[in-house]
Amino acid sequence: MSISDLSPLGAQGGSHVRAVHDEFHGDLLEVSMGPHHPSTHGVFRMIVTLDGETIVKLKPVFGYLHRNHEKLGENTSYLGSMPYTDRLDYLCSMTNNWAYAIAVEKLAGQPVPERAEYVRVILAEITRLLNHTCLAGFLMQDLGCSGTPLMYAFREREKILDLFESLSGSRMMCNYQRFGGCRVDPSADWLEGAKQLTDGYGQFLDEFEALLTGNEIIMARTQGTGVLSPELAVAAGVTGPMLRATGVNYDLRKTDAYGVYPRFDFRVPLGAHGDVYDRYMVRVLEMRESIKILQQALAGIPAGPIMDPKAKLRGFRPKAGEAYGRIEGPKGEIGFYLVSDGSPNPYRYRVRAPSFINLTILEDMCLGQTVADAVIILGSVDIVLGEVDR
Amino acid sequence: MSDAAQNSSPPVTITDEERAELRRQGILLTSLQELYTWGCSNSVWPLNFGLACCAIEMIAASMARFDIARFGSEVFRPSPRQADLLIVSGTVTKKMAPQVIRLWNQMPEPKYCIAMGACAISGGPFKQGYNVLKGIDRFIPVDIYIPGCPPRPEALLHGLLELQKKIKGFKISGPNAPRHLRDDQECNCPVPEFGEHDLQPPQNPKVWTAPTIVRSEKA
Amino acid sequence: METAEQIRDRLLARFPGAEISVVTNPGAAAQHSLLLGHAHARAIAEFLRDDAPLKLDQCSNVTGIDWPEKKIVETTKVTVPDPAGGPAKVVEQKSERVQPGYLEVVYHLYSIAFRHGPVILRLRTGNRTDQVTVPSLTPVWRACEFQEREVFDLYGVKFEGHPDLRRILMWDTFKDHPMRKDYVEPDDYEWEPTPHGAVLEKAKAHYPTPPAAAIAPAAAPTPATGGAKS
Amino acid sequence: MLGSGLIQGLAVTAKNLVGSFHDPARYTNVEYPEVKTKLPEAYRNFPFLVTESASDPMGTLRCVACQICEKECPPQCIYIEKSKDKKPDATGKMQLFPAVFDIDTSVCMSCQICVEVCPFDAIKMDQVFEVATTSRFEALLLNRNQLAKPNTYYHSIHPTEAAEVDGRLAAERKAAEEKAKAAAAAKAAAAAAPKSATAAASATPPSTTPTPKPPAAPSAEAPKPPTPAA
Repeated sequence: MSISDLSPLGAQGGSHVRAVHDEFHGDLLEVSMGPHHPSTHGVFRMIVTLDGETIVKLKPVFGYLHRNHEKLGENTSYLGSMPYTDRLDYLCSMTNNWAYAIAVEKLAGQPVPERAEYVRVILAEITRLLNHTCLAGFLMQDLGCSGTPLMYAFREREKILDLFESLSGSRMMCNYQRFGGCRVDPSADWLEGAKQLTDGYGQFLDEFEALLTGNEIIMARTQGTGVLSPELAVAAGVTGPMLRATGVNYDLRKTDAYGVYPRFDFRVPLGAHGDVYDRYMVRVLEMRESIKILQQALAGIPAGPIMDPKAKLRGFRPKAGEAYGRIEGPKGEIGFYLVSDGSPNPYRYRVRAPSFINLTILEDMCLGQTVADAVIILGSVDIVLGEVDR
Repeated sequence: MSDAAQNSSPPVTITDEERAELRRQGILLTSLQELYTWGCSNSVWPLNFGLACCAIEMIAASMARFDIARFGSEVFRPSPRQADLLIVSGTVTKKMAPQVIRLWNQMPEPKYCIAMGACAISGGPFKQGYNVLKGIDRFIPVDIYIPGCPPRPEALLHGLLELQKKIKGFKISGPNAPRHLRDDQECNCPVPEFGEHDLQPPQNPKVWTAPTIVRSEKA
Repeated sequence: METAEQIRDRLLARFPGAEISVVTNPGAAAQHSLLLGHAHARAIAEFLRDDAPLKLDQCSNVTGIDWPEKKIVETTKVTVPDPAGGPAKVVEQKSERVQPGYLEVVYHLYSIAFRHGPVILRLRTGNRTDQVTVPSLTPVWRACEFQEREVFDLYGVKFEGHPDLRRILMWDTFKDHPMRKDYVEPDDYEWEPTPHGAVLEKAKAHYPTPPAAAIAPAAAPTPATGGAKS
Repeated sequence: MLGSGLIQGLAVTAKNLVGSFHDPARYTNVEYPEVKTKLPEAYRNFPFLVTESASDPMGTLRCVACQICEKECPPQCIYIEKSKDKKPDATGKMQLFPAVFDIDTSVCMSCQICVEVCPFDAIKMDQVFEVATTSRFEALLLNRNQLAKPNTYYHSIHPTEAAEVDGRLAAERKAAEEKAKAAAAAKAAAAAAPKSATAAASATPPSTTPTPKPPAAPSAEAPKPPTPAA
């Protein structure tokens, strides 16, 4: 039996481990991590060339979850693509919905009632809590703290999912936003539940931080690992917490001022070093800011219609034109670029997936690090393969 | 437990079928069979293998609230060599399919496959995509199908219970014995190659043939 | 921020002879774009990135669009003088012309420094078969690297000057460009129990008769008016 | 002090360990097959068809085979064939009904769009999720007999929504009856009035009121589907 029989990639994908001779480094080792690898967050694959334990080359391989989202979007109606957006970044269906809704609303010039804008902000911020909590859990899993942080994170996730489920009917695939509003009006009970969650979340975060933030092992592993410079981050189109961890103050909630975000008082946490620890800390601090936004939004949510009365559900045909709409998703700038030719289906339906573009600089961050660090650097980028490959 | 209690209760009534079974296999073998299937069914170790959205629900099923450990399946093995159960949790793309099949081939018998979620069963909502395999059962035999998009973690647990039920029904000998206890059945599935337009071959005819659709009224 | 027209005028002053035109967007979003010729595309991109008032340092989104050949029927009204000397008649003349197809690459640029945008750039290929090369903007913005690879994979646009132009989503031996409008999927429609539209057409090949006709008569429980089909 | 962070973390895990014995917030386990989580009212899994009566499901399907859901279903998992004849619906109007109504639950993505677009409140979302099965083709393709569930069941799973739907339907029914009554009265009045007045009256009212026909007498001409509730 040869090595290629053992490898899940077999002969086609190159063998799992292979010696490469290089005249400058002596013997290099090429390791194929993924697509089935316990730490690659799904079916991501990296071909890593190692000199001893140090990474000298890293090439990501995509497409193992390429589900033809964009082609399907061009073959279904505008409304029909909404449930598909849930499945892009399947941890944050609400923000995906919102980004798509905002793009279509831009395309069609569709106004949104105030209450719906508030509900959208509330759901987006809860989604941010959900995503960042899970990310912290998965990152710790990658670091080797098997189980405990992830289990605490998922305990909180279940609380959030219960909220989502009682509002939209599904735990993960909410399919909640509509062009010109939201599908159902949250009841007073639901808003009360959201309030309770918000009030209790700070306490959970305190506990979570007590468990992780000051931990010496985590600090030793993550500080100074995977450093990204702000210049490179900007050039490579990196967005979201990744970009802010390098110290660049760029948050679409502030710059684009979409929805009703200008009404809320919140700060944008920035990192200073751009390493894995900063990326973790920026996310934790962002969660604290999200709680602040949630408290303000839940206190100030006005009564009124949840859907624009003129919004059309069926037979929605925006006139010819194009629009690019984007919001600040938990992973970064999620945008939808739509080209309409006046038919019920979009002519071109493009998703600007933040975690895909954030991976552009994965190699730059990993060079010179050890192979074990590549795993946590990847973990700190916060990828979801549904979005990376679409 | 209930079976054992039934067997030990005094008024033992053996049906003709059971009598025939006993005659054929003997008491020893049937007790052994019970022990074997009991052991197999309560220690199904899944492969730590997630594909897409359903994988998150699979992780949720292994976390505190649903706790798959109550069924003896919390040991998610990273290596296929140590796993019994392949939970295909998510969309299998054509680019991924050869790897999934290789993982299946690397698992030792007895092995089981659960197709979790619409995508794994039939391609689901992504069915009409050019890079999506219309169901993993085109290439490997599937024991349990769990529809849903994604199925709730409870639905996965229900699927696991169904699988345990299925394993408990196995015979250790005879023509109804499962695949791994027989010599005449192939355990491995051929791995397709990447072609110019599609996988080559696009399905494994030994495992999968599409029936003709007859739209008769079912009860 | 300057409008697309102002940017064009400034670019034309800076790059005399460059092909730059504004593509207006008739939709509600009114995000107009600049169509660039290949010759100056990279120089213009670099200029936009470093230009003091614009400083478009982030290339947010790169995407391809396929515009296949289209037959356009134009109706023009022509006044024909009546030979009999009466009033001139208005006659509609139909002319058919084939609009050549092309592939288009669209770049959405934003400025992180000044927080404005988008400025949209468009590059077009000559046709959809052999002249499919456009200059790559990856040397200007690193963000284009994977996205241009994706456009190459799914649309077949070749980017000149891209450091690592390989397929990214599909496997390397794959031949087609699946996001093109005329892409034909592999035929795996063996089991389509709920087909309609395009899927029904494709599923038909796998059934001796169309599924609709192969249906066994439904033994419907008879409603009040007698709904049983024969 | 080096190690204080570790000790702090261990204190958290200890708190959770101890807490799990007395604090329900720290012991979240639901012992599934024995104990079931209470599903929220909004929970949805697969669609089902609402029938008015449990004893005659096929005779009282609300579905009129308008095929809107079939067209709107994003993954195209619904297959409908219209009946050749008609039966009276709840308001006594003659309507088509689905001779074949299949849903492929192995494709369904539980998105609820069929429910949203249905103008007749005929298709709703079920909450049964324990549907794991060992066979794919037969077990997962549901036909109309398997899909039909009575309105009482709908009330039991989505009480608030069902009450709202019933209220709306009753109001529609009442409005239809009143309209019919008013139309009948107008007709009678018109018959009593002199002929010239009839001609004048008939010129305007029929455009606003539908064909005046008592609901009890089903007509042979094709009835229009009722306008969807706003």
